[in-house]
Amino acid sequence: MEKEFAAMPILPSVDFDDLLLLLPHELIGLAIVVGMLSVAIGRNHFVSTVISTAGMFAAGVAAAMQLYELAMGASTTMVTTLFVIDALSALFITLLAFSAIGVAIMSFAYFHKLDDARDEFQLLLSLATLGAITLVSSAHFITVVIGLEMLSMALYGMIAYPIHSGAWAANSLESAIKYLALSAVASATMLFGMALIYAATGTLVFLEIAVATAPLFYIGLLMLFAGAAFKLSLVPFHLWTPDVYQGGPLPAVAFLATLGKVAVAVFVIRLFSQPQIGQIMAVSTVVALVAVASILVGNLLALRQTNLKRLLAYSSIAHMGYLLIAVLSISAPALSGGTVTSSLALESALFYLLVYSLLSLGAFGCAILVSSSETEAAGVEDYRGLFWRSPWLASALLVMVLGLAGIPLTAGFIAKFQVFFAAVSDSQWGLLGALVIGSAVGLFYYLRVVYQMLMPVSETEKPFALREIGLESLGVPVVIAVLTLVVLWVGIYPEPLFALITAASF
Amino acid sequence: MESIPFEHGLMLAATLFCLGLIGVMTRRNIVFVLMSLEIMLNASGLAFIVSGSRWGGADGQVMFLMILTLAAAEVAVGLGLIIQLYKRFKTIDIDVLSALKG
Amino acid sequence: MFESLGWLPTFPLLGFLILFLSGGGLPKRLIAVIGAGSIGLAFVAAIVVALPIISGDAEVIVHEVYTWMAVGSFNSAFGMYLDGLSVVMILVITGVGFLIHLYSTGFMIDDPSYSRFFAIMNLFVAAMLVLVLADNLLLLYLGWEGVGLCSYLLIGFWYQDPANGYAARKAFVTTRVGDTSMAIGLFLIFTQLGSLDIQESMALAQGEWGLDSGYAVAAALLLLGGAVGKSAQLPLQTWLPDAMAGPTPISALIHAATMVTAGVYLIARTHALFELAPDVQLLVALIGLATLLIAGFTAMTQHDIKRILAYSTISQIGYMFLGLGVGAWSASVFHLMTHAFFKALLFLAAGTVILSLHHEHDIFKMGGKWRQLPVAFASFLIGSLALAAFPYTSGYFSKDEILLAALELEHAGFWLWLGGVVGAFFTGIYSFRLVFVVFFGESAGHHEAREVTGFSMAAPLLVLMVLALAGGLIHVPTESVFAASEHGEHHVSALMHSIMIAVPLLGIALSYLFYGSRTLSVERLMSNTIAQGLHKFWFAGWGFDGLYRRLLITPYVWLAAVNKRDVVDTAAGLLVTLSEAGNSLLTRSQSGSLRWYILSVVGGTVLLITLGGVL
Amino acid sequence: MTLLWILLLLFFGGVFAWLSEMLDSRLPRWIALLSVVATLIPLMQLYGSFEAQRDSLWIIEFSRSWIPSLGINFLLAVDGLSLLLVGLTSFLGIIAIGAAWVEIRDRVGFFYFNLLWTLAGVVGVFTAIDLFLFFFFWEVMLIPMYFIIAIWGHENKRYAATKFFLFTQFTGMLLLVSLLCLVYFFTIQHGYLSFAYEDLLRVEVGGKLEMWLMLGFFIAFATKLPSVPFHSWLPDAHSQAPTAGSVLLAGVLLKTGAYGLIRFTLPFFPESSMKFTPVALTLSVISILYCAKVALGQSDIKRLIAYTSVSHMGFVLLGIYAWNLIGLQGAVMTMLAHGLSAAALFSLAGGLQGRLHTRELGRMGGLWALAPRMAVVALFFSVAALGMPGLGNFVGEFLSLLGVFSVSIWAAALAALGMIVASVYSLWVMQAVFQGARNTEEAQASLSDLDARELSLYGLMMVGLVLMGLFPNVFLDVSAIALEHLSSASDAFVAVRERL
Repeated sequence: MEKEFAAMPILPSVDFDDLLLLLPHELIGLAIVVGMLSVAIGRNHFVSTVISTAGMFAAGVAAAMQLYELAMGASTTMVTTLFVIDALSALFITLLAFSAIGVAIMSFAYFHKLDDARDEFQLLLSLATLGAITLVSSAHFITVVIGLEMLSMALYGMIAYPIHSGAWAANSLESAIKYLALSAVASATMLFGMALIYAATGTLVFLEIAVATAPLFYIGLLMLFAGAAFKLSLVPFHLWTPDVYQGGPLPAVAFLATLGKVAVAVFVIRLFSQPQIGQIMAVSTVVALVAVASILVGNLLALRQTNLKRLLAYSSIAHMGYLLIAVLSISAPALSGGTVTSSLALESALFYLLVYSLLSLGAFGCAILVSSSETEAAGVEDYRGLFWRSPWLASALLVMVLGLAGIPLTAGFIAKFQVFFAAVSDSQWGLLGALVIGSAVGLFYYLRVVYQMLMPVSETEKPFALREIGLESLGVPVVIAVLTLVVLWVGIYPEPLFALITAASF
Repeated sequence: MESIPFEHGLMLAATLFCLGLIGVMTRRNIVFVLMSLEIMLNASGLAFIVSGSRWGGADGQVMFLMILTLAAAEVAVGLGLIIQLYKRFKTIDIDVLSALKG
Repeated sequence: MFESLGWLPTFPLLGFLILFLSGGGLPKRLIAVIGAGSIGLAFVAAIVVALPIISGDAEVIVHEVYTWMAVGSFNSAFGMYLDGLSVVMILVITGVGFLIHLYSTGFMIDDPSYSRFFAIMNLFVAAMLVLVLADNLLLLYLGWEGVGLCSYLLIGFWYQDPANGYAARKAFVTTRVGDTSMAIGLFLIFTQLGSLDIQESMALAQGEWGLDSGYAVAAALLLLGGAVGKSAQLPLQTWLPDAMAGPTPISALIHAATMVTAGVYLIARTHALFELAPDVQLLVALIGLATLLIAGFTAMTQHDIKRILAYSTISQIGYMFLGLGVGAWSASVFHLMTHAFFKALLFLAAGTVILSLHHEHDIFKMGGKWRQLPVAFASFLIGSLALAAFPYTSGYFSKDEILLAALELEHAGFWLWLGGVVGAFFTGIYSFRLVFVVFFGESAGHHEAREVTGFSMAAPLLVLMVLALAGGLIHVPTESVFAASEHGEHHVSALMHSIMIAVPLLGIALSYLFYGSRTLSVERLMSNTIAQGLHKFWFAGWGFDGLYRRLLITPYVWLAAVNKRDVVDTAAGLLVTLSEAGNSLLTRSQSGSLRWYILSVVGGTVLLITLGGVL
Repeated sequence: MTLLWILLLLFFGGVFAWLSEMLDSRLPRWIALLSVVATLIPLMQLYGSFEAQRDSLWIIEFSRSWIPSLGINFLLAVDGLSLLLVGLTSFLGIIAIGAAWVEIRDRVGFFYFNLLWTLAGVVGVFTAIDLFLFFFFWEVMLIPMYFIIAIWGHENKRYAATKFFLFTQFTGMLLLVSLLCLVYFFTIQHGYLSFAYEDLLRVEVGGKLEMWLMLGFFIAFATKLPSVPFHSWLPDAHSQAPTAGSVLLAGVLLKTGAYGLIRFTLPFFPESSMKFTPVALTLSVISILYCAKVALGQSDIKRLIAYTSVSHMGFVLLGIYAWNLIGLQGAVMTMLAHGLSAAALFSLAGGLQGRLHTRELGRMGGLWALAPRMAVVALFFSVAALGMPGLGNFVGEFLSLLGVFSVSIWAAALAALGMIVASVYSLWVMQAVFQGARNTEEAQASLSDLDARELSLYGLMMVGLVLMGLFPNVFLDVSAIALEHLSSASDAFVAVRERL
């Protein structure tokens, strides 16, 4: 026994530079603490929102600076064995932080009228964000677990948030419990998988897993993937998604749909972008099957869905499937001639992830702008005639929906184009087939939404009462406008973003 | 003294895990569901310890501690929600939670 | 000033454009002046350009206006070519055309769409002139289709009556069938010979395609198809009788004098090709023969004055085809010309009769009208004599030459001749049946008849009477065209010759006994069922109409009707239903029950692991 | 630069038209008209200098770097072929605006915005020679058209618009896949990424895969053309779209399909296209005859015309797969002529619908007496449609048939039957609408004949058709050089042609 303990590796000491590298995490953590204190002193929704937003903003800026340095050639560094600070993590921390700000602004407007304690939502938000950025910068299973659980725990709370307030309480409660139970099962599976991998390889630093041929390793890897697939709501782990989306309050769902998934996806990409794992035949085949299933099932489920939130849920299933296609192509052998396309798949995956988060955040933002914790514009028909009732908002929503459908002039087109390209250069014909069919089916329901917005409201029917923009919701249009402009800009001139991502992809 | 071969330990963990799974799937009383979840989590914890002992690293134990706290947190939130559930529906049968579908 | 051939079509075209753009706003007198005047000018121009050819100073006059299309190796000029053959045509078209226009100024005076009438008539003449002047087959095709269009428009001139519209469409579509075969013929000629210029391609054909070569046969057949359609020969003859739905001057100009003879012109124009394919040429003769007999039978049974004339037209064109078939090119062209004279005369006279009897068409409702309608009577008498080839009328000379040429053909010659003679016999019968029934006997008609006349309508009749009588003396300047292939003098036994003279007279006599003196009664003849059956059969034009309706029209319309909702579209619908089925199936999986969800997660994990294990 | 100007004129014209609605609802149509007319000026200038492409591949080029990391550049260029089609687009743009002038009363600004953006998209398709850019425009032009049908369409617009969008988008994705494969092969063979047309011409794929890629291109373009069996979106789209929409669809959008076949499918995949020729010819013959037959069965006048459109575009397909200059020229001519005649017929149908509030042939008849001018115009265009010599359509169809005759006598002969059936339905429409007895419906009592605006529009198109019919070389000379260049575009293409 003593011998073995002696063999135990001594953790490297943490010095100030390492702490500096973890600045984003620390800043958000600080914001959380400050926020709690301020709540203890006195409740003020605005103040607590400002605090959490400030924390995220600071984190975002810090990460952006790291990204800049890394893009300028600073080297990737490991903070102990737990965290990795590379361009990828920096990029996504920036993205997450800033989109979290968006969500914070939205939720401020959304919960403004809630007759209950409103401040904690912001705290949970920050907490979840912290979890997310931990996840994207994690190099070690421990940090993965910490990040993932921080994220999920906070999300339970966020989903169940309006639990005391009449209308939505029942739904949010139901979806919270469902989410809790299911994601607990998923976490357990994931943990067990990690345990098996650890058993097989002896290391928990997944960035340097040496492939073991033991079946334990494969089983573990698959269980790990199953857990991640649940969080990404991939078929066959997708069933929870629509219910949770429908029941939860919009801001929470927006967070879950964008930041939650992005963080997990980044982890998955990190894991599978390592050739020694990505090229395991068995695993990649299973993943491919999952991707195909997700694309077809997700799109088909959305086909006749009339509830916008469920519709977005189903479409997110399909989109994660598209993403998986790119991920699968990452491990493809580089094009002969050592051309630009060598890292194309990875770039396309990251690009797709980025664009998807922007688009769905924008879509939810538009929904939030017309809704409040009392009345949500959940049905597609609630958006009937929106284009004529409030053109600007409708145009924004139009851009988002068309973007999700992958129509040109929006970033969605470029993203889908890249996925196509990745799959082609990896000659994944089966996946391409699913992609084509899925997108065609997808068009159908996206067009339904578009059509609803374009149809003028006839005199007889009484349209959904749009929530008028008050002082509290002034921020939301700004967020939406920014998102829309970015989506259009990337859709027309993607080069800068490409450059950024090329820098970020390892 | 002869240490237990780690395959056996892993077997035990797996068995526990499956028991937990079965519990989660079969029980309608949400409290039991939570307990089964606990079992699953702890099963994976056990697996970590076993494999830790195989490689003679502390990581396994560390992970186990993590899992304990994690499980505690899960249960805390879970119980909170259960109370709300009971308040609203006067029951802790999870089958009442099927309003959201389609 | 009219030396250029370009003027010929230009005048009528200008007339058309003026009338078209004025949109019927002009006063009738002015319309008449423009409508008839333009043709008059064209006639003058025709004479001017024709003189050198007739006088023999020039064999051909060529005038290329511009290059119509030039694509790679394909090159088609908008060029005109005048030789003896086309001289005859342009003179007939503009001359007879002018007379008919003149007649129409009086005939159509009460019609509200006077302007539209003359506009289309002018357009027709222009197109017809292009047809006969064209120096290449594509341009000829342009005229060919143009006259078809005008004929369509004029048959359906009184559009209010759906029957007229039907007749018009029938005429157009039926001829279009022929036109299509002709178009394919053009493709063949171009792809094989690399040129559509008539003279050039004919020369090439003689050079490159030997006698009886497959290409020659095919090309000749395809062109024949076009000719058969336009000239209402078997099997595409059915449209012409219905085409009588149009105003009578139309029938005179388009469906008797000019357009329907375009087929004859086409074959004469491309005779070199037909000489390369003797079998096809024989087929031409046979078609002509069959048509002239069938039409003859039918003509004897009709009641409608115009339908009788229509069938007689078909049968006379049959003679022309017979002539072409036996290589009597000039004779056919000659008959074309004389036929234009007397048939125009007959139609115009018929128009006068109809107009005078308040649009009465049934000859048996007329009778004993010769006093009231002297001009019409005279015209009919002369016209019918010429039609029946009464000695020394114009029709006599032309038909004679054809029959003699037929007789000289070895093998089938005699039988062709015999058929022609029999046809002549019928011609005598039906033409004079018409005369006797309409103008003699007791007046069956209730209405008092005042002959509608006046300079504009009488003058053309008089001129045409002269031509119908003396037209046979006109010499057709086509030697230079057919020189290669014409055998000069016919030498036939006097017997044959006398037979050929006698037979029509017999016919006339017979019809006198039936319809003039009534010594023989039709009723008795018709008493037995066979005769009735035959009568019915002939009356229906040998049942071709019914046959085509049953074989082609009804099935096509039925097909179109049953597949109104395009079966191909259902395939698209199928995909939709398929995906919707998938949707409802999968939606059932979203049951909302937590334990089912957990089950799926666990099951999914197990599935993944087993899959991983399998692979 | 000129090309960019044309695009910008249309794009910004659209935006301004939309905005101008705030000032006055009569303003948008004027702005739209002005910006489209304005595009004619540079086009005229280009037409004047079309000889320029004798020595270079293009008359004029415009190139900017766009997405270098993917080898994508913003390349625009016109040769004679695209010049003619862009000209057609502008011309029909004017016609469409004229057709919408009074028909569109609500949401005018947005309508003209969509109209101009559709035009811009189409111009982009005709001028883009970077394949990514081409695909970009190919997709872009659909959205405004979708809006036009979905917002201003008739009773069944939702179904029609969605069908239109799905058909074209789905096949568009097939195009995308094949396109990307092509680029991938180029990258492998030449070591750098490029979407440029002239680069991709040098790709050799070969084997079974080439056939698949070719099919990807072919299906996408055949759907737009459209050819049986991909045509069934068209009748719905046409019958539901507002007049201007139908005009653009029939006149311009369909031509993008044919353009794609000529410009890309054949030069990129000569081998497999050659193998594919029998199928293509069969399809075109079926399109011609089958759709002519279906057309006769229709009672909705717009559906009828729609089917005749498919039938006529069959001649385009026929000409393209004749593999010789005559056939190609025939295809080009048919495109131009059919663009005018179909546009005219659809605006006539639209005019009738606006006056009678029905598209049912059964409820029309005997209108000649009431609207003689309209009747004459209709007669002119249906006669043009049935291929009357002296008018554009005849030149096109004749050349296509002549071209294909040397390849396949049977295809030519069968397709020629189309001339017969064409006359059947064209004349039937005339009969049903204008001739025969007056149909006694109160709607007809107050039927107004064509007014000056309509007359001038139709006059323009008539002149155009006569010009094409009598002086086809005005147009053919322009496209001739371009097609010569195309036929020598790639060595493989030349090789295949020489085997003929």
